[in-house]
Amino acid sequence: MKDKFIVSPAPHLHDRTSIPNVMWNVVIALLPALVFAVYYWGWRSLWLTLLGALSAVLTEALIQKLRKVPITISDGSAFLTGMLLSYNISANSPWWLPVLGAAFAIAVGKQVFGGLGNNPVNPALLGRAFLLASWPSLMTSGDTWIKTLSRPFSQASINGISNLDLIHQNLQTVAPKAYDLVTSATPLKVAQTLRDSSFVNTITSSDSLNSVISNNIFTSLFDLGTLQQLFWGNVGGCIGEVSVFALLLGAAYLLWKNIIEWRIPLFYIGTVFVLTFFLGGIKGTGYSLMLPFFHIFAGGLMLGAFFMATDYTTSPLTKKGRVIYAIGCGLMTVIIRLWGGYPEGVSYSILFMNVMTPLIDKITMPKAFGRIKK
Amino acid sequence: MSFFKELTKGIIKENPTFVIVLGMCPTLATTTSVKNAIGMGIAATFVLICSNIMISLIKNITPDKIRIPVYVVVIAAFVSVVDMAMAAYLPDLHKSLGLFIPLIVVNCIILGRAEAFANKNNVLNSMADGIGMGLGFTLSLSVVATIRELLGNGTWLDMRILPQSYNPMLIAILAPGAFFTLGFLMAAINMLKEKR
Amino acid sequence: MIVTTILAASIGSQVLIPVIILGIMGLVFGIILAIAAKFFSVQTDPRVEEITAILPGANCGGCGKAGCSGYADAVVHDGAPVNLCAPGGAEVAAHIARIMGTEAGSMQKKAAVFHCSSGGYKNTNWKYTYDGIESCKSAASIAGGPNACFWGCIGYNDCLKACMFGAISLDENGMRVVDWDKCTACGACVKACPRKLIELVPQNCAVHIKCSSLAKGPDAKAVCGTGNPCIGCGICARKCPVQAITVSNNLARIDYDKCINCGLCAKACPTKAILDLLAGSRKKAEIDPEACIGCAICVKACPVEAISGELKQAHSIDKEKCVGCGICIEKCPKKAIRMQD
Amino acid sequence: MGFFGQLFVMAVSAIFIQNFVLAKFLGLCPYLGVSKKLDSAFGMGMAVIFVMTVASAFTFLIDKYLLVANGLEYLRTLAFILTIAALVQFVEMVIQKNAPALYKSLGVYLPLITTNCAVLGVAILNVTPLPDGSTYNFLWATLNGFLSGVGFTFVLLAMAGIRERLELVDMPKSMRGFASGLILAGTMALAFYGFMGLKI
Amino acid sequence: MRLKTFPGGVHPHDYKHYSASVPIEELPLPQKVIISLSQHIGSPSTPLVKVGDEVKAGQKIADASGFVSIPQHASISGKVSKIDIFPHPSGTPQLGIEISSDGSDNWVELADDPNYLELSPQEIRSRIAEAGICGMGGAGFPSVVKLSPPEDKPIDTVILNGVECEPYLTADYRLMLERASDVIAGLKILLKILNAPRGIIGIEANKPEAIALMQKLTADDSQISVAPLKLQYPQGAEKQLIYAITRRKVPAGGLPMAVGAVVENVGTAAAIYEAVRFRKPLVERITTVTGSIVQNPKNLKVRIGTPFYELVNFCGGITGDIGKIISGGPMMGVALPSLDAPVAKGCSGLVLLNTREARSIKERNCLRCARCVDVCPMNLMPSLIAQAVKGNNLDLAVQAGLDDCMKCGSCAYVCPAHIRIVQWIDTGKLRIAEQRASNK
Amino acid sequence: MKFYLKLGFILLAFCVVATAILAYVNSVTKPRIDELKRVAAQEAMAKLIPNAEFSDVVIHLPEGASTPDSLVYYIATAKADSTKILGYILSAEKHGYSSNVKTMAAIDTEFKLINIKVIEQAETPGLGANCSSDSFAERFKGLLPEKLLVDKDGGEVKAMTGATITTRAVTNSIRETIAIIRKDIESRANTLPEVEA
Ligand SMILES: Cc1cc2nc3c(=O)[nH]c(=O)nc-3n(C[C@H](O)[C@@H](O)[C@H](O)COP(=O)(O)O)c2cc1C
Ligand SMILES: Cc1cc2nc3c(=O)[nH]c(=O)nc-3n(C[C@H](O)[C@H](O)[C@H](O)COP(=O)(O)O)c2cc1C
Ligand SMILES: Cc1cc2nc3c(=O)[nH]c(=O)nc-3n(C[C@H](O)[C@H](O)[C@H](O)COP(=O)(O)O)c2cc1C
Ligand SMILES: Cc1cc2nc3c(=O)[nH]c(=O)nc-3n(C[C@H](O)[C@H](O)[C@H](O)CO)c2cc1C
Ligand code: SF4
Ligand code: SF4
Ligand code: SF4
Ligand code: SF4
Ligand code: FES
Repeated sequence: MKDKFIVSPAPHLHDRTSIPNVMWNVVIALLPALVFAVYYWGWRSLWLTLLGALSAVLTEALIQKLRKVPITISDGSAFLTGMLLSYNISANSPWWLPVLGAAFAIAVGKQVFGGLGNNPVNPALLGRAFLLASWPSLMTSGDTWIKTLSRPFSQASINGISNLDLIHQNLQTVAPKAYDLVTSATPLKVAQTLRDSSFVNTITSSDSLNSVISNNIFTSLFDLGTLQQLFWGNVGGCIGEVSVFALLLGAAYLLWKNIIEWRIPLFYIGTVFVLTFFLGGIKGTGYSLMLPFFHIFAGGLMLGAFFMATDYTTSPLTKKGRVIYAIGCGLMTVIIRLWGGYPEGVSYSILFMNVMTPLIDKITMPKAFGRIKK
Repeated sequence: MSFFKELTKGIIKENPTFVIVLGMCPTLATTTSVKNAIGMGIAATFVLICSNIMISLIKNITPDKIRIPVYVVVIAAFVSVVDMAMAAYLPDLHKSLGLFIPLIVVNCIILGRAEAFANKNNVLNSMADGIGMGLGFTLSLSVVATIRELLGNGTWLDMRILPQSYNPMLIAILAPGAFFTLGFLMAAINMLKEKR
Repeated sequence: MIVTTILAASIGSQVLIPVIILGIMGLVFGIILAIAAKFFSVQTDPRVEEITAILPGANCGGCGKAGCSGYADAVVHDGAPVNLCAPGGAEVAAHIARIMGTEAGSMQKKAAVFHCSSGGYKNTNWKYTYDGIESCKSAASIAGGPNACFWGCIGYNDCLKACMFGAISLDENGMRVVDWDKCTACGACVKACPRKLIELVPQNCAVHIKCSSLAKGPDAKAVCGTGNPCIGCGICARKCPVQAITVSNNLARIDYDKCINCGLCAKACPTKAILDLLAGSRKKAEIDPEACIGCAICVKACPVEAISGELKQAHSIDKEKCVGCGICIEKCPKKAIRMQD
Repeated sequence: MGFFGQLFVMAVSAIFIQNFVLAKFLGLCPYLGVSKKLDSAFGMGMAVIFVMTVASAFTFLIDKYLLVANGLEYLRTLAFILTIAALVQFVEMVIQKNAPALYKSLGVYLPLITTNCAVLGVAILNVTPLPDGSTYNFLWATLNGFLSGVGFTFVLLAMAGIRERLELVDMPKSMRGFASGLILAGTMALAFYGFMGLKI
Repeated sequence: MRLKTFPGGVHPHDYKHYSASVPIEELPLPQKVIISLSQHIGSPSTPLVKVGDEVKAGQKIADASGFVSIPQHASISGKVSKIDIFPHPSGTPQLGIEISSDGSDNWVELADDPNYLELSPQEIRSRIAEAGICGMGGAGFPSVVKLSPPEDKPIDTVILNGVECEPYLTADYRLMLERASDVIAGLKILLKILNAPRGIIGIEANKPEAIALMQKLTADDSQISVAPLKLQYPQGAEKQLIYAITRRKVPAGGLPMAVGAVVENVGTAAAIYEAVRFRKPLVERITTVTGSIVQNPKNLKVRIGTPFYELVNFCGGITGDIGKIISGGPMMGVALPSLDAPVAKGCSGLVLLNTREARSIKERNCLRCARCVDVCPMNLMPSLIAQAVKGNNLDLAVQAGLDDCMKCGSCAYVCPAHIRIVQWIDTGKLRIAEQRASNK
Repeated sequence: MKFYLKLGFILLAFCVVATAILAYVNSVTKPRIDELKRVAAQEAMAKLIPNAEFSDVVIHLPEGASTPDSLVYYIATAKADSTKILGYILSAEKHGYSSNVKTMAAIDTEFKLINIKVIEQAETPGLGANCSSDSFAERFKGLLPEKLLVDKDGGEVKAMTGATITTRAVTNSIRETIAIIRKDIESRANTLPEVEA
């Protein structure tokens, strides 16, 4: 018998979860999207993702070394942050973009506050917002998004060409400079362009555009073909937005592993769905189920709802709080998408609700079992 | 030699921006370029000196109940003078500093100094305090502005420093960049203090 | 003067109207504020603010009130004693007393001492491998605490963390020591220590027992590790010229009211469990034969019988015996005794 | 757009798009200084809303009937700050006398407000022509003061919430206090960027 | 049918296979026993014997020292050899009486009173009190106090706690299988003295045989029923059990009787039966000795006061390095520095973990993953309490539920950051108690 | 009473002195400021159409149609020959990305754009704010109102990278304003400004 036993506080049993376990599982869940991204956009997607992750990990190690605290890069959280940051930029970005973004995300978004678990907002999204504010032209302009039409799924398997492609091509005939075959705007950008241009139409007397851009086409953007294309992939967008299918695959894994909880994604996506249905109708495109489906499939909503809004550290602690938070995210996303000057609202919505999280926690602080509600 | 002490303390030991942490609005709003920062600094310094002198002169004849209104009138008068003079002789600067010139009035530094210092000290010391604080303020504005202009525009005082190929980090001259820059400067100062 | 020049220079609506308008505004506001000041005046006790101003503002809670302003309020309104602020010390107490118009009362400057020398964590023998949060209070509350000595320092530095004046540090044995210059006797460490090893003692006390173990001698020695345990042998009590030491439950304790800082006990202790802050620097008393009138008061006063001499003749002090307690100096009516190195 | 429509637009603009603190750089000292505790942030916020509303109303009237009417726009700074200072002091005395409980929670913040840029800022902005060349009338100026105060309070509370949370964790020493407060402010400003360019 | 349960909670792997099927064995008489004077909640008992006295098994050797206290009895016959501070299954050494066995197991006179159900409630209560019975489910609350509710608090439900939700432990399970009729008899006594109309035995679904047996034995009793419960830790906790079975919420800080319920452990019920019928004092109990490194895990009938090493030796010793010794279950039990502590009345088990099972994982920053919040059966915010205690903000800790925590450990069990939440809460409770004491 | 008046008069005294000083300073600076403004406006116009004199025309817009109920534009006549109309100068504004963008544009008698100058904006520095640059103005030179649309909307104005919204605001505001004053100019059919009623 050994003479010194361990004495520790109860409980003496622990379930198998640990921080590295959780984080690397999320990384695994993100891999399908990466596979799709490489398939459509080439190896550059992979390199950029790795660069981002690497930069995040190195930054974390460096700062922890300087702070003389234990280096915890093996827990995967920095890797995950870097990876998610890279998922938020285009596969056509310069190499230094994910590097700087991830470094900023970790340094300013996380380590400044003492590292894992202390950050008030989602580091990856803060990194993205930083990049967006610093190099907006690299982050938003049309030429950034690539789309390769030569892959299956995009056309062959969906029987012909979608309206999204049609609109691209139509726009090309009137405005050849803006769109070309290799690079293309994100679907949401197209929607925004159409939205703003249709205002133009009502004012211009010279109606050269009317044949192309009419409400008719505006609504026809949201057809089944577009949705299929969005679902399988191959539309312009960030690396991580490549395909709804790939993201859902990962999300299912996380839900099955009990790593994320259903409330945030469900209420987030649900809110966007319901609001775009009604508000889209109000905005003159008529009530159609296509519009809400377009909005939940397009852009970063799936990525955001399953992988970023669910970030433990920056979402509320209570179940009720998480519902409020998710609905808030949805509301903000819809507002920015339908009225904003910027076509995508997911990242800003989540950031904004992150900021609100402490207040939400405060007002939803639970009453203990057996305590009477005041 | 208290005059000299009052003069220098504002620059480092009681630096209005980094140590006392007052006057944040102009510090952040007008440091998008070094030029603006210096302009703001000088304007504020002028008001600080004049109002400190004035207030220490009149401190004995102002009843307590209307002390603040009186001080505010004095300060506002000097600010308005600066405002008008700047509009007449430095119109470009006046335009880019915009709303923040009249706001020098409330700028907590000045009232802070009036309440905290000139109200209790003699004319000479008050003047020294005003000069010191003004210099300190101008200095810290310039430091912040230097970083922001350099990163966000690649220039310093409109001179190109970083190569043309530098893709400027716009955030530095935007609102969030202002906060980040000042935040990190402050952290750096804390770190230096800790080391000592 | 300036006014008149300006007025004279350009009497015209250009100056007159604005002057009138602003003048009226000033007049109106002035009068309103004056009236308001009269009508809405509230009797606040200015003393609260005055006292708050002189308090150190550390908000350490040593006074037992909610922060410094809470204490100020309590002094003025609840008649709290004026000398509760330990960090402020006698000076502040006197100041408050002046404001309140009362006597400051005696405020012997105190400081914290540790009655343990073991060094705690890693320097003592541990009963088991402790795996829990690193706080003395937490560790002490399970299984009787991890160190083999049930009374000794655990060493997770709760005291050090509690001290907001940075007065506690580790000595070369890894035991906590207090820097008396920094210590304000706020008592935060005393509250923090689950082993009750810390005591506030008057700063003029120089000799302290560095152990709290109630275990029997051999047991205490066996578990103590690098420290110097008290084994309750009682030698110190016997050496003490003024009977300031009592031994009970295997532990010696010093009565600080009686102790004269002679340090004899520390010299005698076989385990070096007694700390003598004056060791090596103690001075000896010397009688100025010119001034001494031979009253023999000092002879009676000396606790160690170091003074001898005939009545009416200059006395002398046996340097070997003198412990430098200084009692004779206080007692000598002619101020004939001085301390000498 | 009816009254409520306009009100909604103004509210959204004052709270989200053109937030005083995050977009206009006004009122930063209390934003950084009084945001360590939610309770005091709430007190400060209420006091600011009140003063900004009342000051907007007063200064608007003074501007319209005393200054503009006589072509004395150059006296704005002087007249406005005088009004605000007197007003704040007056309110403080009244509250202290008639509502001691309220004074206990709000009173300490009132003097701080005289030195808050946001109040003078809103007074001046109220009388500056809007982008489309029009100016506010009395009602809208007052509402603007109120809503801007609400916007200020909103971000102040959010900030205080975060800082209260951060109180409990171990931040690097050098980041404690204002340094992290400023970083947080930057973070919040970035988070509010999403509202920029919002057209309603 | 959907099984009843309560909100929150966790599902630790139950490890009951080690000993679930092992019938109860009686441990041979030990060389010596240590009867601790603090085996219960309340003031320690006062010794009635001195060193050198000869005592018989079942003889009262210490008396209750107040209302919330119990007497203690010698569990073997022999000589009082020491009255001193001894190791204790709670970890903290306590005063106790050591008896060296004379090997004869000489008992005091026991009676048999087959008509015990006709006794007056008063008489029954005094027999329970005399027998020194305190709760055997872990908390050790003097049973007689629990069974004497004030007039204005009528009890309509008596719940027998046969949940045994702690992993590893099987003592209550074996007891229910092997002494089912004693348990039911005990329940009937409880119903009688409390004048309660119904008695319910709560058993978790992982003990189907116990459920079946109890159901069979109570089938024709209209008062008594069996409530099968969904598997969920900590179902055995009083408030959770009451909620699961009756949907009543015991108010925070209140007692079960506030909602007309009394909860007793099944072992307590059996002991009460023996005490009332045979006037047998509580001197033995069933304890599980288990763990992966115990040679033959067993359910043992042991005399109170038997040192743990005797139990381990009887089970064939150990097969590997001991990492941790746990008195009680692994979720709420106490880790001990040695095997010297004796069995107390509340000791339901002894669990030995090997070094791998006991290895420590460093505490990290809280991720705010909210797992702890989701599982807390008391609906608290454990992570916030822990952080608030750490950050020295006791007010916040209280807001987040410090006072209501029952230390079930569900939160710490799931925490991926391995934060010692329960210990932080414990520390917080200590500090707040000090603070409140000094504020008075 | 005396107490009240005393406080009142002290404050009055300070106000009076301060105001008097300000009034004096104002009297000195005001003319200069006005002059600066006038010159600046003149210079801006002179840059757009050199060697010209400008006279303003006010158009009253139908009530309710838009917020400002009138609009001013300038007719530029050659300095050398005051009967020769060189073009018109108009100012237009519209909300861009984060601010109102105010532009001055010069058109010739065929309504072709001669040049433009963004005179007021607070767009994102480095993005929309680049609209103040001369290179941005280049994009407009020589365009007919029909082509005045951002390329993405099918026109010929090349949008600034990452700042389509700003570009669109400038482009559209100019086109719309031209559309409004066009009627007025056409109705006046090359008559000279003096004739203006
Ligand atoms: C921080 C930030 C600043 C922006 N500033 C401007 C701006 O000043 N002008 C503008 O037109 N768009 C601005 N945008 C909008 C984006 O550049 C983009 O959403 C817009 O659609 C331009 O895309 P484009 O490449 O088609 O022009 C900004 C976006 C962000 C995120
Ligand atoms: C001071 C005190 C008085 C109690 N009084 C009663 C009582 O009158 N009736 C009762 O049923 N339980 C009573 N209890 C026991 C508790 O309800 C509970 O059974 C005990 O604390 C252990 O419960 P646990 O094992 O679920 O933690 C009392 C407990 C304490 C500490
Ligand atoms: C988390 C927790 C788990 C518990 N689990 C059990 C259990 O499984 N079985 C049991 O009999 N008592 C358990 N208890 C104790 C009960 O709360 C309660 O004290 C006991 O059932 C009362 O009966 P007793 O007084 O006869 O022991 C548990 C208590 C807590 C706080
Ligand atoms: C479900 C889940 C989602 C996460 N999402 C993000 C994320 O969006 N951005 C990020 O930087 N880190 C994310 N992380 C990693 C980690 O929580 C993050 O680095 C912390 O916020 C750092 O304190 C996520 C982790 C998990 C478990
Ligand atoms: S050592 Fe103890 S008593 Fe002295 S200042 Fe520090 S905490 Fe207070
Ligand atoms: S608090 Fe007590 S036990 Fe802990 S380190 Fe200090 S002296 Fe030792
Ligand atoms: S907080 Fe307390 S009651 Fe809640 S799960 Fe943790 S230990 Fe159990
Ligand atoms: S389970 Fe642990 S990491 Fe998760 S919120 Fe609770 S304390 Fe924090
Ligand atoms: S400078 Fe604006 S509030 Fe202080």
